[in-house]
Parts: sequence; C-alpha cells; structure tokens
Amino acid sequence: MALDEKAVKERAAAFLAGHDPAGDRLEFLRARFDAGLAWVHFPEGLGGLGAARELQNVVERELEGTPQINPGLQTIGLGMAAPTILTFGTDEQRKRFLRPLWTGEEIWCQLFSEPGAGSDLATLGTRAVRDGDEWVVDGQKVWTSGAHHSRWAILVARTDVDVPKHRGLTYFVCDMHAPGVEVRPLRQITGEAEFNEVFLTGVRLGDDLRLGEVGDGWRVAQTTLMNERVAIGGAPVRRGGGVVGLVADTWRSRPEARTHDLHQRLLRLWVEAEVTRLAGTRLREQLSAGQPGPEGSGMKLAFADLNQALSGLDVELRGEEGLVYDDWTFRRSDSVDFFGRGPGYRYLRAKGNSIEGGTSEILRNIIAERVLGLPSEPRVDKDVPWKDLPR
Amino acid sequence: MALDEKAVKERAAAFLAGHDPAGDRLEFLRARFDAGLAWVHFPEGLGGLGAARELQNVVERELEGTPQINPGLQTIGLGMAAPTILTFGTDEQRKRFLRPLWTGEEIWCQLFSEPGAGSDLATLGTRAVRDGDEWVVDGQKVWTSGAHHSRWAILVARTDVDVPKHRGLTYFVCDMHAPGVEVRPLRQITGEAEFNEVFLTGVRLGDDLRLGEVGDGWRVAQTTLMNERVAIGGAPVRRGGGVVGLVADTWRSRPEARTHDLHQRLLRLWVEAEVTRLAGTRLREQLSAGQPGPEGSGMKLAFADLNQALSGLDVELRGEEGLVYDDWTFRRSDSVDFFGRGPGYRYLRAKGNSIEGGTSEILRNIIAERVLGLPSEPRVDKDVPWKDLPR
Amino acid sequence: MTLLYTEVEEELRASVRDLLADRCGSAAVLRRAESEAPYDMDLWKTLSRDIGVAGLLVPEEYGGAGASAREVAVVLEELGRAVAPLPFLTSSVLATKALLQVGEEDLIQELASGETTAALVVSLAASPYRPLPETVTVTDGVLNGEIRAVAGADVADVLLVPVGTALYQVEAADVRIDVVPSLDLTRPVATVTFSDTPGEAIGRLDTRRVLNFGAGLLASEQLGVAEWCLSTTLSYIKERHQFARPVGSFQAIKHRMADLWLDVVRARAAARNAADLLATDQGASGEGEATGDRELAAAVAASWCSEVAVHVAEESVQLHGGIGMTWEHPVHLYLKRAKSTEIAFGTPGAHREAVAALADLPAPA
Amino acid sequence: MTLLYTEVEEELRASVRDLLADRCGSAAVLRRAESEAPYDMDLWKTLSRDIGVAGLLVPEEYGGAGASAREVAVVLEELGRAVAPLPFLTSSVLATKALLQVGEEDLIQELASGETTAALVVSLAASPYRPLPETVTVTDGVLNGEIRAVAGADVADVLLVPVGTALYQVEAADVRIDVVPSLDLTRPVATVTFSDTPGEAIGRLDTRRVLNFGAGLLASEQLGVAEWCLSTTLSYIKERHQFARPVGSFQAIKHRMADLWLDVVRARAAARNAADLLATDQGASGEGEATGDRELAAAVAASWCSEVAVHVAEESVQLHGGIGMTWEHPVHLYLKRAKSTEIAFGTPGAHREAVAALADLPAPA
Repeated sequence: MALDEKAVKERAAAFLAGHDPAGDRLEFLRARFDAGLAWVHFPEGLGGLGAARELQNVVERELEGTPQINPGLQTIGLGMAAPTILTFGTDEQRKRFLRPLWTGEEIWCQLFSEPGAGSDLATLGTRAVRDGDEWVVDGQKVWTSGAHHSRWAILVARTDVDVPKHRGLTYFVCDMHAPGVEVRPLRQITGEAEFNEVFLTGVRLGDDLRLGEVGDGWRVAQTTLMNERVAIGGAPVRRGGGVVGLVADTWRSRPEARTHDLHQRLLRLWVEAEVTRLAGTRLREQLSAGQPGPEGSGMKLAFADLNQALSGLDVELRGEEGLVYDDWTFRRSDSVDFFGRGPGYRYLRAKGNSIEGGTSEILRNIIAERVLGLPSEPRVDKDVPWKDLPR
Repeated sequence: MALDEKAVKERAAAFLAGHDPAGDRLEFLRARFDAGLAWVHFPEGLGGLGAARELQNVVERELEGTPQINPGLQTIGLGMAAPTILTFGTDEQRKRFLRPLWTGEEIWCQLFSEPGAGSDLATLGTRAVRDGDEWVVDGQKVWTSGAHHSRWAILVARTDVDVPKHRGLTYFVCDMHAPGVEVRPLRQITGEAEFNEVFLTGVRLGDDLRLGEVGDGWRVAQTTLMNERVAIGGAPVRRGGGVVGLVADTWRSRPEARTHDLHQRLLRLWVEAEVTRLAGTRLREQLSAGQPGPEGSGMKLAFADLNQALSGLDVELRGEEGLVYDDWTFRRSDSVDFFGRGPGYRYLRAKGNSIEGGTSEILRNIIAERVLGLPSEPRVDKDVPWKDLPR
Repeated sequence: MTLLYTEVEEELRASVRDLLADRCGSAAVLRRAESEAPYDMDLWKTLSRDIGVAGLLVPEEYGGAGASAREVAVVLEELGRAVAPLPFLTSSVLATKALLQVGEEDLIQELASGETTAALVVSLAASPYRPLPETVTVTDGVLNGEIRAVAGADVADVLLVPVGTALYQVEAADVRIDVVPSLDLTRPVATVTFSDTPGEAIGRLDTRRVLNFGAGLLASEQLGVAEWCLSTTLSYIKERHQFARPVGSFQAIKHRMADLWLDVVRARAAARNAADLLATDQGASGEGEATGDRELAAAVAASWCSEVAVHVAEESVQLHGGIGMTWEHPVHLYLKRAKSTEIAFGTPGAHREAVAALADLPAPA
Repeated sequence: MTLLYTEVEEELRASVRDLLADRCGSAAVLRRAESEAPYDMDLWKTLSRDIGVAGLLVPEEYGGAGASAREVAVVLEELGRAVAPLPFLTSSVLATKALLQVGEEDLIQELASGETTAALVVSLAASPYRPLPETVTVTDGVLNGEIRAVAGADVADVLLVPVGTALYQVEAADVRIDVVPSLDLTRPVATVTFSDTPGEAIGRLDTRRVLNFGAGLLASEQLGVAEWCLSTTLSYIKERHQFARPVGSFQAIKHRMADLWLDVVRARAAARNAADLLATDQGASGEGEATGDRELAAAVAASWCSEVAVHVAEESVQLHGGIGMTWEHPVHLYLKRAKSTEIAFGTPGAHREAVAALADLPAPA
C-alpha cells in the first residue's frame, strides 16, 4: 500500500534527523534524492517513494529552509525530461540521468522546435541516421532555452523519411558536449537572448541514448508536451496577485493617470484574472490525484490572453513613462524576469506567451477536439510519406 | 455614346411635361418605365436608357414628389430578380417580367434556402425533373419573405443529381399561383412571421420559365447574391444616425441610467459606427461607376456586428424597461420595422443580421479568399456527385 | 471549502435533472410560455414535496433541509439549464432569505414546504448597490403605490414589500398584479399595485444583503443557461453538415467553441466560489466570512456569468443558423432568459463598480 | 471632398514609396535603430530636396508646396509603412503647423526646404485635451526646466517651446538633450533640459489645435503601420506551411485576417476623413469647416487607428509564430511603433472622451 501523509512526514523527519542542512548543499540534495524525497510519486530508488503526487507538499513543508534545487534553471529537466525518462527510459537510463537532473548537477534543455516545424512539430526535419551502434544527427533546432549551460538535451529527430510524418520520429537524449553541437544565442524582440538556436552537424549519439523505440518518438514527445503545458500557468496565485496585482499597484499609485476608459478595462481584466485564478484552483482540485489532461490547455490559453491584455494596459496607463524602455542590451538571460523588468519588457515578453509551449491556436484545436469532441479537419498529410509533403 | 447628365435631365423633364403626376398612379409608373426612367442603366426598351448607373440620382431628383414605387415590398424583385433577369433572361422573359416587376404590379420572392442548405446553398435538394416542355418541381424552401403575396419567385432547383453539387443546378422563375405551391408563415424569435416556408409539390413550370442554361443555375444565382449583399447595409446614413443614433437618443434622454461602463461601451460603438459609415461612403465612391464586388461583404459584416452590439446595449441601458417586450403576437409582417418596435424586438431581430443574406462566417470566407487571396480549405465535396455527399 | 461539487450536491442535481427531463422538456416550456399560465405550479409542488428544494435554505428546525447556498446553486444550475418556469429563485431564494433575516418563523415553515409561495416585491432590475426607488408609501398600516418589473409575484400567495428599512407582509389577494409582455418568456414580470392595501411590518431588512445574495446565486442559474447553450450547440454542429462536413469540423467554429468553453469553465469556478462564500451568510447578522469577501465573490460571479450567459446564448443562436432564429427551436428561450438576467439584481457593469470598491481599484477622481 | 486618393496624391505616394524602398528597407532600419544615429538624415535631405515633403504644408509664397493635410497624410502612410526614422511628423507637421499658426515666416521657409529641422518641445504623450504640464519657466528671456519624452528633438536645429500660451524659439545647441532607451526604436524620445537657456518669444500658440492636428494625422501613420503588418502577414501565411497546408488556408486564421482587413478598411476611411477635414484648418484662425467637425474627425480617426495599429501589429506577431518574436524579423519595429503612437497625442480613451463632448454623449453625472 502506498504511504500516507503521516508516513511521508515521518520519512522527511527521519531524513532531516540524519542530514545536516547546514552541510554541503550538493551532498544534502543527493541524500534527499536517495531518501525518496525528491518527488515522492516517483518509484523508490529513483528519488521517490511511490506515494501520491500531492504528498510532495508535505515534504516541501517539512524541508522548508533546507538547501533547495533551482527550479528556474532546471525547468526543462524537472518538468519535461524527468517524467519522460521515467515513463520511457530503460532502467539504466533512469539510474544514470534522474539523480543529477534533480540535484541540478546536470542541466537539461529541449531540442524539439525547428525553423520549419513550429505548431506542426511532427513535420520536423532534423535527421538521425543509424551507423552501427550510433546515430548521426544533422539539423537545426530553435527556441532552446538554457542550451549554453546544458549537459543534456531531449531531442526528437527523424529516423525514417518514407513513412507519414508522425511515424518516422525517434526520441533521444542528446549529449550537448558532443562534437558538432553548436549553440548560438537567439535575440528576441525584448532585446535579450533568452533562447538559442542549436546547430547539429554530424553529432554522434550512442544507441543507449535513445529513449523509447525507433519510430515511437511522437508518442514519447506527447508525454513531454502534456507535462510542459501543465507547468505553464499552473501555479497558484492569491486573489489580486500576479500580473493583475502589478497593474493594480500601478493604478493605485498614480491617481493622476486614471481615466474611466482605463478604469473600466482594468475592472474587466481584474474580474477575468480572478475567474481564471478560480478556474485554475478548481482544476488543481480536480487533478490533485490525477494526471494532466487536455483541460490544462485552457488555463495556458487564458493566462496568455490575460498577460498580454494586462501588460498592454500597463504601458498605456503609464503614459509618458510607457514610451521608454529599461534596457535594450543584447545579453543572455536564463529565465524570464517578468516582475523585475519594466512595463515595455513585460508587454513584449508576454507576446511570446501565446506562442511558446503550444500556440493559442494549437491549444484551441486541442480543446475543440480532445475536450469538446469536435471532429478534426480534413487532413491532407495523413497518409503521405514525410519526404513527399509540401513545405 | 451614352447619355450624359444633361440629356438624362432633359428626358426626365420631357416625361414630366407629358404625364400628369396627379393622374392614375399605375399609368404614371408604366409610362415612366416606358420612358426609360425606371433604372437608367438598363437598356432602352427595358425601363432604361443605357446610361451610367449613378445618373439614376438625377432622375430621382427630377421626379421627386411624383408617384413612386414601393421599395420595401419590391426589395427582392428590384434588388435580385431584375438584375438576374436582365443578365440571363431571354428577350421574351425580359419583356414579360421587368415592367410589372418595376411598377410593383407583380411582387417577387426568392426560393433559394432550404432547411438542409443554408450556408452551403449549392447542396440544395429541391428537384426539378423535365417532363416534355415542362419541369416538375418538388421540395421545400425556407426564409422566403413576402411569399404569400408574390406573383413570381426566383427559384434554384436540382436538375442533375449525378454531377458535383454546383453543376447540377438550374435557375427558374416559379409561378407562385401554380398548383402545388403552398406557403406557410414561419414564426421567428421576435414572435412575428416575417418569413415563410414554401412547400413545392409537383409544381409544373414551363421551360420558358427557365433562366439561363440547364445546369448553369449556380452561376446565375451568384449574380443574384452579389446584388443582394450590396443592397444590405449599403444605404448611406448621416453621422450619428441609424441604429447608433437611436441608442444615443436613449442615452441623452435618460441621465439617470448613465454609468461609466455603459458610457465607455457607447463611445466605442459610436466610433465604430462612424468609421463604418465612412468606410461605406468610401466604398460607394469607389463603386459609383462600377459593379458590386466582394468588398461589400465587409460592410454587411460590420453592420451586423454593430446592430447586434448596439441593440444589446440599448436593452441593458434601459434597465427595468429592458425586461419588457412590446408584442409577442404571432402575425405576418411584410418588412422589418426596426425603428418602430421596442428595444427587445430590435435586440432579437438584429440576431438575424449575421445569418440572413450570407452568414458572417460565409462573408469572412469570401473576404479571406476573394479579397485577400488566401487559399481555400481542402474541399471534400469538390468532385463528388451530389447524390453521394454526406448530409 | 471546495470549488468542486460534493457527492450530496451531485445527488441533488441528479434528482432535479431527472424530474425536469420528465416534466419540463423544452417543447413543454415553450407551449406553457405561450399559455395563460407560464409557471408550472404542479411541477413546483412535486419538486418541493419530493426533493424538498423549497426548503433548502431553511434550517431543519423550521421544517427545511438545513442546506446552504451551495445546494441552492446546484438547483439553480439545473433550473437554468431547463429554463424551468418555477418560482424557486423568487420564493425559495429571495423571499426565504429575506424572511430568514427578519426571523419570521411561521411563514418560513410554510415556504419550506412549498405549499405557500412568496415573492419579494422589488423590481427584477433592482441593484444591490443603489437604494431602492421609493415608490410605495405606508401610512397607518396600509400601502399605496406601485412597483414594476417584479418577478414571481403573479404566482405568489404572500408578498414581501421592503419600504425603507422595514419589510411588510401583504396578502397577494389584496393587491393588483398585472403581468406585462416580458422579454423572458419563462419568467415574466408584473406591475404590482397597492391601493390602501393592508400590510404587516414584520421586521427590518438589509435589502442590499438579500439582493447581493440573489445576484451571487443567479450566477449559477446563468451558468446553467450557458451550459445548455454550449452543449446543445456542440451537439448541433457535430450533426449538422454543410459543405459535406460537420459544421463543427470548421476551424473557425472550433476555435470559437474552445473560447466559449473556456468562458464557461471560468463561469463555473466563479459561480461555485460565490455559492461557497454565500453559504457562510447565516442568520440575521450575516456572520461567517467577512462581508467584503462574500460581496466580492458575488460581484465577480454575477458580472462574469451574466456576460458569459448572454454571449454563449448569442453564439448559440448564430451557430444554429436559420433554425436558431425560429420560434420552434428552444434556443431563443435561453437567449431571452440570459438577456433578462443580465439586467437582474445589478448589471455586469454595476457589479464591476462594486469590485472597484471591494478590490481597492478606485475610480478616477 | 472625397475619401479616395486623388491622382496627385497617388503620384506623391509612389515617389515616396520608391525612394523608401531603395533607401529604407527593414534591415537598414533595424541596423540604424541599434546605432548611435537612429535617424537617417541623409535620406531626409533627399526626401526634402527631391520630393519636397518638408514643405508640403507650407504655402508656395514661403517656398513650400502649398499642399494640405491630405498630402501630408499620404506621406505619413508611407513613412508608417516603412517605420522610417525621419523627422517628418515632428518637424514638417507639428513644428511647421505651430510656426504657421504664429506666422514665423523666415523659419518656416528654412523648414520648408528641409535644410533646417525643428521640433515642438512637448511630450510625445501630451494630450490635446489637457493643459500641458508647466515644467518650464521663463524669466527675463531665459528658460529653465525640463520636458521629457520629446520626439525629434535630438535631430532638431531649432526647438519650439510652448510655455503657457506663448511659443519660444530656442537653438538646439543651447539645450541639453538626453535620448533615453525608447520603446519605439525608430522614433526615440529624449529629455530636453533648459538651464538659463536664451529663448525668443515668437507668438501665441493654440497648442490644443496643433496637437489635435498632429493626432488626426498620426492616424495616417498608424494606418501605414497597420497596412504593412496586414500585407506582410498575408504574404507570410500564404507561404508558410504547417500540416502540409499554407497556414493561411486554416479557417480560424482566415476569419481573423478578414476581421483585420475590415478594421484596416475602416481605419483608411477614418484617416482619410480626418485628413480631408484637417486640410481645412488654414492659417492662424483655423477658418474653414467648423472646428467641432474637424476635432471630431481627428478624435475618431485617432482613437480607431491607434487601436487598429496595435491590434494588427499584435496579431501580426502572433501569426508569424516564433519568427515574429525574433529581433531579426522587422515586425517588432512595427509593434513598438504602434504601441508608442497609441500613447502619442492622446490615448484612444482620451480621444473617445473628446467624442463624448463633440457628439453630445454626455458622461454620467
């Protein structure tokens, strides 16, 4: 039988009794992983206890104030790579990758999108050709955050061009230190380079870095993407908090900037933010013991709309100050500093919210088809070998 | 060479000199038709002078205060049947139909839509089967205004079920007095019956009532529909007039009902109404000498949106009074009394604006494809015989 | 607190839905709306007797179910979904809530059983945020004046009339009640006229609190309206073919449906939250959660759900095409209900103005 | 009056467009925006000398073209379409209009030739409907104080400073001008600081009228921005394939494009109407059409075109997908221009408030 709340609490207490939080940070984290307190719903021996997912909160409360991992830097590893490795990895792969992934000793990035394959990810063209026990990878990936300090990447590549697009893909772990991997910063409209382009030229990966069966890459990638979309926009906020709180603070601090036009729009957005927050809370209640489903797409859609409308209002509300920008310097950034930057930055950065991690158009398709059961459109690419597709 | 403004003016003056406006109304109108002053851009002998379309305004000014036709009752005849008969009719048909159509001695209605064929008009199923010199028509039509006092109808029916849908249609003039034509009022959500259902059972029409070639009905109908969409929403209004003027009057007369929410929405709609009016004016300038094109679809789309938003605001603005309705009686009405009825009626009736005469969805398709040149969607019904289509 | 439905709530929903499916189909509702008796009082008796909905808000010691706003909200969802012509909102929510505030035990017991029906005599358009217009006066225990656009008065036995801060009880038989043609065919409004009508002062009423309670729960009825429109439209566009494809396979339609769904998902969360907080509004003093939180939850739900119900109903008419414009198809009943409730107990804009005050978002000076 | 373009206007457009196509491609504009010299003053000289745009508003007797707001609007459309970094709006429209009002002939002649460039020293965010903030004082012919967010000052030879109802002329060399990082990379704003700066009073200025004129014509620049975004997006979605189809063949995208087109069609009509009426604003007294009609036309165009430009630019980024988020693709230059001009010379809301007054739609008491 799975552990209950009390048992998990005891494990955490026992771990704390045996390990000094004031000691070496990495040692502490490794020990925590080994004690099954990394993600309690993972199996024993892989950082977990095979307990219910929501009991992780119990662990977090017990271990508050102890050394912590860095969720910002480790987003891709924790949110996307780990559940995929757990589901599709061999025992060796799980043993090899999960611990340093969780402790942050090894940072992960994602090599999915390509310049020619955005919403239609399955049409991607990066090739992996088998050569004995190795695969030789050639192609170009884009929108890779953290690529320049990543040890590993999750990679989807085409291994068969003669079958329809979904069927010719295979999923790999890519060694970012391998020869032929070149990372170039990709500057965004905000001025900074939060993402990279990654060029893969004759990169050789051992077959032991393959995740799942040859040709099964699409199915493996679906697990990754479902987990990604839940991660976005899924965090709980307090009433009136988050981006709407920031705009409300602008409003409160500038009585001279207030107009009825702005007031009415702010009130509408405040209400929309509140009902969206409540819907998120309700969804989390529904999911507390379950798995992420397509409904999460709705939350991401709503948050993107709201962030865009609110950040646009914020610029307008600031008037003269809205005409300036804090910093156009071309520099790398490792995470999105939404609250630390100026209103212009937020306005521009929020534009990406409806593109990254599934465009709002794709999310609407998902809701329409998987939640509402509406029929799919006539498909012109269904039974066509990838190499014969128009592009 | 075509007549110029001066010549048209002289014709009108000469006609007036020879015909007493105080005499018999019908005689006067018939004579006006015969003088080519019905629609000056029609050919001589068919109510026109072969002059430029915009010179009709000259005639109207000259003949102001004389007996006039009834555009409300004659909408379908004037706006849809006449241009189609002119373009596709035989000489006999033009001679037979155009004069009484224009004078209003014979009222026309339209038998296009069917319960199963709305936006996808070309899929209609009313059959016309040839029997010697006659056609036998069976089927059901709907959304026919004025059917109960019409002498003639323009009718599209299927004459070949074995070819793709657009190719098996033929266009007829239907004798509304023929045996087998049954008209039933169709009650709308407003309570009244502005439209009818028309049941056609073994209706026999002579082949001389066919308009255009057998199988060419779709092309003939396009002429009719292009003319219809221009007629809707094409009328000039003064600044602040029309539906927005009506809501503005409500606003002005009820200071106690004003709130900032309503005010901001009213201002937005007022601006939208004004820019839409200006766009209509600009379009009319562009078209003054030309033919109706797909751009007119945009005006109809905009007017439908505006009417709906404005009439909805009007109900809300009236508060308590918005909860009541003027009259739910089931009765026939011959035209839309938009300004004479209550706010609830307008709210409900305006819902039809985005459905009748081409739904807003179809209009967006038309703009996207014919104005913007965007590719059509994959068609599943293109080369399929009508009888094999899913429905 | 939970924003989900409890098992008990789901059972209550199932019983109500079963009964309505049996007795309150849309064809029947439409026929009734055109008749002289738009309300279905037989069904009301059954619903009160068999399921006890009339006494949901009433404590058990007065013969009620001792339930709360949460259960009331579930019933309202179902009644909205059926545009059921029943006096639940007017008698079992508003009038009962008013009586619970003044503590009028005998009448509460009668209402709880469903044998007696009451109505709070305020305009359906009355706002919680403005003083009621003073159109009725009381002198020496008799009432004079009129109140327009009152819902549920025509099927009430007892009328409760707020005058100033006092609540008066009046026999419906002593009053003139003229039903007027109403935009909402399934909840017509009437003009109530008092001419030297005897009335008994039964206590002090905080009308704002009652109307706020009503507005916050009306959101659940609006949710039900929106849900019916959404699911009916979904079924229709899956079946209806145009261009040899289901209408629901066209991407523009699919995206609109996704947006509507997201609106309704949020309406459900907002309505549940309001019901949950309004459930803490107990007894005369309204103790429990802070009044501000309760009013804010109600205002948020009322403004959001009002607009969503109207928008979904309008889109439903549009996506039904011509058939949606016919009297014969029931969607117009929902459009009319949605549009009327948009005005009821505060417009969306009025509720947002309340949000401005409650969430510290001050208006321009 | 006509809302169409005259033949002369179309010829002017063609000359400007040809020159910009040659000299002001988007890659060049982007490179320049990142450089120390965001304005292209060489191009400006050519445009002034060869096509005479700097003197469009100036009567022929002062060496100008004797054209009107209608022709200015056409040039602004083209400059907007190219997000051209040129001081046309600031020098040839606003500063020139101000000088025409005060009748400062010599300087007008210099501006008309394009040899001298001027700027009206007001915040780009200054509203025609509010008094200017009084941050500059004049004592004994010297100015002190600062004005922020001024566009075009950094490339001006002469600054025109409204103080109270007076207009002062100041040499740019005598003033401190600090360009700040600006949201709009192609029209940066600067802080202008006066420290005992000598200035000459050259007349009385009705600033409201100048700003109203500027706002009404800015609508044409916004139209140009929107048109570029619309047509660039159209080309992109016709070419870009996803799911083995052009993105532009998906119905949801097509419908959005149709709506955007309709917005732009109406923006064009509104901008033309404003230009046509503003063309009657002649000389010092502003005779011609009634001031009310002119202000209303400008307010309508400004509020509509502002929002349309932002909306179309935002949709353009979205429909370009990831590529639209890159620095390399020019669409962000248009987004930034659109968003900045939304604030310039009155926000859309401020213009709608003016509409309330001009169209007799009074605000709540």
